[in-house]
Amino acid sequence: MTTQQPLIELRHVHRHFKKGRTDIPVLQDISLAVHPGEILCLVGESGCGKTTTGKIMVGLLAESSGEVLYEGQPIHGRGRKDKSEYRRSLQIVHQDPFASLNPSHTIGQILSYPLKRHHLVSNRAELRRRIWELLTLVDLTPPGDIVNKYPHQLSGGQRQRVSIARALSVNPRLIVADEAVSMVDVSIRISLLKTLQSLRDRFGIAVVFITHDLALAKYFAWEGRVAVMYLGRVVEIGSTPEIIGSPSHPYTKALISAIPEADPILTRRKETLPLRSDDIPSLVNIPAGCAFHPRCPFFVPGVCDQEVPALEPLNGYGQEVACIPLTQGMGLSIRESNAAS
Amino acid sequence: MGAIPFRRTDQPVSQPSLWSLSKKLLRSVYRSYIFRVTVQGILTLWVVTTCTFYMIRKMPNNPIEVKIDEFQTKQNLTYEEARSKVAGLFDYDPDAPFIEQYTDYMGNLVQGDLGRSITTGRTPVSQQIAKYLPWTLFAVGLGLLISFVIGMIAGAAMAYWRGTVFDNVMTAFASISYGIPDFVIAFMILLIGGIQLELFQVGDYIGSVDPEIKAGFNPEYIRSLLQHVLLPVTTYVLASVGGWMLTMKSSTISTLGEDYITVAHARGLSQRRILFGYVGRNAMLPLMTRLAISVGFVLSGSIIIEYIFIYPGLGKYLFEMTGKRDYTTIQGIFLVTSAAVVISNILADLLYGVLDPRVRVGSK
Amino acid sequence: MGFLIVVATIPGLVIGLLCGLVPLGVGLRHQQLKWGIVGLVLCALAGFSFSLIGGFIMLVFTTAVVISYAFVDREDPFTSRASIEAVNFEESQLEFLMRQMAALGRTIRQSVRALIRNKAGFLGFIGILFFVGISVFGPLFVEYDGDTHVERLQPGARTLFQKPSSEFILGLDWKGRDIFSHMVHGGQNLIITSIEAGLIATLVAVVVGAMAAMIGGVVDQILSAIANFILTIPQFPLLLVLASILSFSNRFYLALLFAALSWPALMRAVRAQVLSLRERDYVQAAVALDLGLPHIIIREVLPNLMSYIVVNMIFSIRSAMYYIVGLVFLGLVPLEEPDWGVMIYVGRQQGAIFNSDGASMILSPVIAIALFQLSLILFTRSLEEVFNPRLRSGL
Amino acid sequence: MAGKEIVLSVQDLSITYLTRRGRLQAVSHVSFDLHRGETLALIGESGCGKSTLNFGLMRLLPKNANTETGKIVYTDRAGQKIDVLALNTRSLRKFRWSECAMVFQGAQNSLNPVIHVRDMIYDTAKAHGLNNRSEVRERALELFRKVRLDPERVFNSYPHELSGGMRQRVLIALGLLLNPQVVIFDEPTTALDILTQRSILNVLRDLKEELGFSSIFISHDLAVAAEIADTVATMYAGEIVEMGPVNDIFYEPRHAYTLGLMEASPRLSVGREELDGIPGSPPDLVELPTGCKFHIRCPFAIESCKTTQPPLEQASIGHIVACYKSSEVLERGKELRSVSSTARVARLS
Repeated sequence: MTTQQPLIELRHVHRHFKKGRTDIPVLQDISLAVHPGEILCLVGESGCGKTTTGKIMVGLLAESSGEVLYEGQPIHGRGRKDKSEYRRSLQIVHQDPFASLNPSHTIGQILSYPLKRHHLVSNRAELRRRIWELLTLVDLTPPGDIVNKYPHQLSGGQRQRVSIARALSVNPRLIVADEAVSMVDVSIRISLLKTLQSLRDRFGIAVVFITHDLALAKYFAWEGRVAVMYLGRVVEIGSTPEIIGSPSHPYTKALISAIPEADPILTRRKETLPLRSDDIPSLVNIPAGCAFHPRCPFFVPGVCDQEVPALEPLNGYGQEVACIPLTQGMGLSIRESNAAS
Repeated sequence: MGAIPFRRTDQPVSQPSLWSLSKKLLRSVYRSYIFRVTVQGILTLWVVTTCTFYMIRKMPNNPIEVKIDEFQTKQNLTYEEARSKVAGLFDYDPDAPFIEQYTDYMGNLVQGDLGRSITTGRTPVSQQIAKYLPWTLFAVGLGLLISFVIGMIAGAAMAYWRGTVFDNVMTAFASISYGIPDFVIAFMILLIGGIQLELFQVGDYIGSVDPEIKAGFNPEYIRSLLQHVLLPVTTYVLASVGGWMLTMKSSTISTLGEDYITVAHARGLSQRRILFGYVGRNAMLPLMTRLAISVGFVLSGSIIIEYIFIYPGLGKYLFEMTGKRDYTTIQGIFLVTSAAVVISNILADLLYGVLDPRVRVGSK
Repeated sequence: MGFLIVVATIPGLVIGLLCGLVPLGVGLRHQQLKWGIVGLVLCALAGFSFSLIGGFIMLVFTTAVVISYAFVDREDPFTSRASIEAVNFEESQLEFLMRQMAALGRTIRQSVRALIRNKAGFLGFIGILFFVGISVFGPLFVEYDGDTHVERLQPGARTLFQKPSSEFILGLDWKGRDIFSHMVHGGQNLIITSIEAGLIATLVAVVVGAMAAMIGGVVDQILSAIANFILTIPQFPLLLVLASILSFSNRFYLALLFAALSWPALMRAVRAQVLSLRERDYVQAAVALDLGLPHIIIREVLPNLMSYIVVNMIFSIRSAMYYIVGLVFLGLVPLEEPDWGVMIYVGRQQGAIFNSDGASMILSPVIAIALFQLSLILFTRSLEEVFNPRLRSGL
Repeated sequence: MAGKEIVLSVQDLSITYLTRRGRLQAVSHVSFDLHRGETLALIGESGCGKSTLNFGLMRLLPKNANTETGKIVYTDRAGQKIDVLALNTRSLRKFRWSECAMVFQGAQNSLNPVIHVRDMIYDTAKAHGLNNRSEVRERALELFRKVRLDPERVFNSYPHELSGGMRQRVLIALGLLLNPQVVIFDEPTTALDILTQRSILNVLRDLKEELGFSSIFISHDLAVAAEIADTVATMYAGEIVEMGPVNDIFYEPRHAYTLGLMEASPRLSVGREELDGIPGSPPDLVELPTGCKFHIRCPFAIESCKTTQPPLEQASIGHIVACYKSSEVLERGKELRSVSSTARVARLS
């Protein structure tokens, strides 16, 4: 990858949640870096910690241990002004279009608050001009139809656009899109993603795209990278075509082989990777060693259930994978005896 | 937390030491829900007792002064004469240091002794409470039971037929019942029913029982009992049924909207099974805690209703004793009523755990 | 008291009338004569009732409504479909003010429409207006009448009770005094004290509840523990004992006492609400946008809590009234005539229950209290619709 | 498919809701036939009326819904025709579940949270006259095994003790308990994880082969429909705008909306794709546009689309479509396909 300094970097970040008396490790040893203008997709099933990672990136959640660096500097212990700047550079667009806008303000008000608060506009004319601009940027045209409406008067897709405009208002350098299109209709998803892409192209805003839908990740992040997460850890990371085209980690393989395609012949011919178990272990009780080993068809007894695999480079193209048999050159082979048990 | 291994094992190696065993036992006791809430409850009661102890002794006048006043006005005695007369009557020294009174009282309390009433001839407070409590329990408890049952049924019916004339009428009634204070209803019954329309003789319906009828398990006595409890209970029911109806209605409406009700219809279950097994049961869940808490407040009774109908319940007794400044009795009543609230709160939690399997797992 | 009200409202009326000229003028100018006149009348009424401040608020409101009607066709950059270069975003202070007023006016119109739409709620609103109106304006028209109108006892009677007649429409009380004048003058104290009590209780509950939820940790635990503790003690008995300790020379202390005992229930609810609101996505977005805590509390959390708070405030006004009347009724508060609660107490003492002639002495205040409380309850039904922009617009 | 007998026939079904804003046309003039053993997938976006249609088939609509026109004819195993809309309460109750069952989204609250799974099964059986508990239990355990659940454990659990995927399987097993002829699946894999969705899809395929029931499959996910359906119907604004064999619909779409949906769905194994969303948003069902309901968003729209509604017409065998420009749409689709396949070829080489 580039030698450029990453915009935001997580180093060995752990995060626990307390539920009653039990500690739930939601994230374990996450190391990720996002470079300016880059697209990074976090992919995984529910409960894998992708949303938590996103929230830690934008500083909405604190890490339990580890380090979060913004432009190479730790985010904690910054001065007030500095902190505000760092805060504003990292924005988030939430999943639920119905919960992400305050129902009691009009769209104009929602957009004007951050502009006024951070003195991004010097007078009212400029404020109005900027709101107009923001609404146009996210393809909500004509702006006059939107600005005086309340969120309940907009459709889900329009609300998500307002959320994006709100994030844009403070000139961010990174937007975390947390499942931002998963609750939006199929026909509207693509245009929303295109809006996000055009913003990235125009302003060099990095996008962290969190999704459970690999096909969508593939479409959106073709030029970027994909990180696959499983039970609080990143198991594989690499450029999108590599990950989608030739997945290495057994979990990624399983995911990709399991996804149905919008193409009857293709999807019926697809061979799925048989898993040893259909059940996802709970976060309270994560299996020892590689967390995927109880389900992994390539499980090597004595290796996978002993040591927690670390992310290691697999080839020269920056692809990294956390799988001991792979990184130690043992190769993957389905063992009949295991599959039967 | 498994069972504690008190059983002998064959292998001496694994025999745990007594110390570690008792530590384990302590930990498991500490972690158990019952233990925690019991400790919390006792702590609460102690704070209640201490606070009330301090507060009521801060009341202007003390029982002796009140009695002296009474003698002065009634028997035309001078203050000195009255004072000497009263001093012999009461087993209470208002000049004793506060701390001493407190430690004495608490000492007795720990042994389960609520002390003796100051103004009513040194009868034990517990005996006094035992005398008035049944009346309150009977009247208010009966009222709560009736209003709860009616509220449940009517509320569910309103939700089921919502939007119909029946629902509108019942909702209007429930709003009125909920909106009007109990003493208003009491007066309406007495004044309009008893005096203006002369439907009944007021004197026959207030008080506890007809004093001429001998207490005992005979039909006459029971009839009289019911006759006298009729008005307080009616008042209580009319004043509280609206709240139950409205809560049950909204709970039922939200249950009716649940997917599993639609699925139950799709499964072809009978209307009755859906109504009782699916709608009723689930809609009642949130109300059970409220019921348990209301049960806790039954003991403190309904002072105003009891006062209006001259019903000899605990509430009315508390009011009288407050007037006389009978410290120990006030104290005792507060302790008992607060204890009832604490216990019913615990019961509410446990009950909810039994009724709702989701909570049962969560509390572990 | 009556004198004070007259002193306060006469200048208020004049000011209100003067202020009312503004909406009238605006109305004339924009060919909205009807609304101009309505504005004038409302201003006059408002000035009359609330004196300066109320009149001013009313002035603002009515002007806003008039402007919002006149504003419909105004040129606004945002109604233009031109490209951004072709649009002039400049606007003068006056235009800005007009725009703001128009927005306020629209909100008021929608709220009023929402209020009228819900029949039960509107009925409650009318009821509240009626009782407050009687208590505020009644004394101006009906003089307090503490004189005995019956010289001699009727044969066989021990009291001077008299049934309602054409001369005394609600009859005479035990001393032969006019019940109607007592009713008109006796509500003030009770209503004011209840509202005070409700306000204080709500204020304490909201502040403490929001604090507990926002700060969390030990503060939260301590505040919640105190609330739980107070909830354990049966309220009315405690109030009864406390009321005998503090013999109230001033009704305001009664309000304070009520507030001290009744904040915990609402506090717990507010705490839960704030906790859930705090996790909402839009609050999280405000944190990410670094809008600051004051903004988050005032702009993001409070507006969505408003209807909840106001509804609960009305509930606590209601229960304050119940408790105050209860205490008066039990004779634990120094008697002060004229007062609805005192009428019930004295009426009962003087045997009005057993005297068919005297029923009016108890029934009048009892029915008044019942209707007032019922109005309060019904009114809360509308509030949700008035405060929620979604329901307000009638969808 | 055409040769097989028809199990369920829907003719000209229209359903409206009475709302505060006015009459909401949720389903208008829908007709289709479901053959024995066939899987019909209804695809469309939220609010297109697909769920209403299915509730309407089982007469589970809320009180403010009104079935205005239409006929639902069900043919039972004995060949007897049943008019579902004419059934009285008693026979309707018998009809539900034993003839036509429904599998809801398991992630939602479809199982009563305070009742054991076993009681729900006994309840269902008892409602249809099966009082022999041990027999019912055997049947349920067997079904649980078929949907790859641990039978004994699940049988005695409460719903909240099961994961989303397990709940979905329980619902499937419950749906098949009385061996119905028709099973309606309402988004059965939505909100499930990918691997869980895969195993549910596999289970469904196996079960269908084994038990041979017909099914109506509601989904907004084209990929799932492509995998499981024999026939696909596209719904837009309460109407079926196109219906045909799965390959026809996916490879030769003739309605602009279907084509738009295809173009908006990324495919994983196709390499870099140029996709396009459909502009605008679905119409308000209270104030429906005139003519073809899709014309506002349609790139092919001509004047007549705005004024008159295109009729459903036969385009090829078993393939019907309601679009004036269907041949243009077909051409355009072929063009796009060839572009995307060259892109794929380019990548592979």
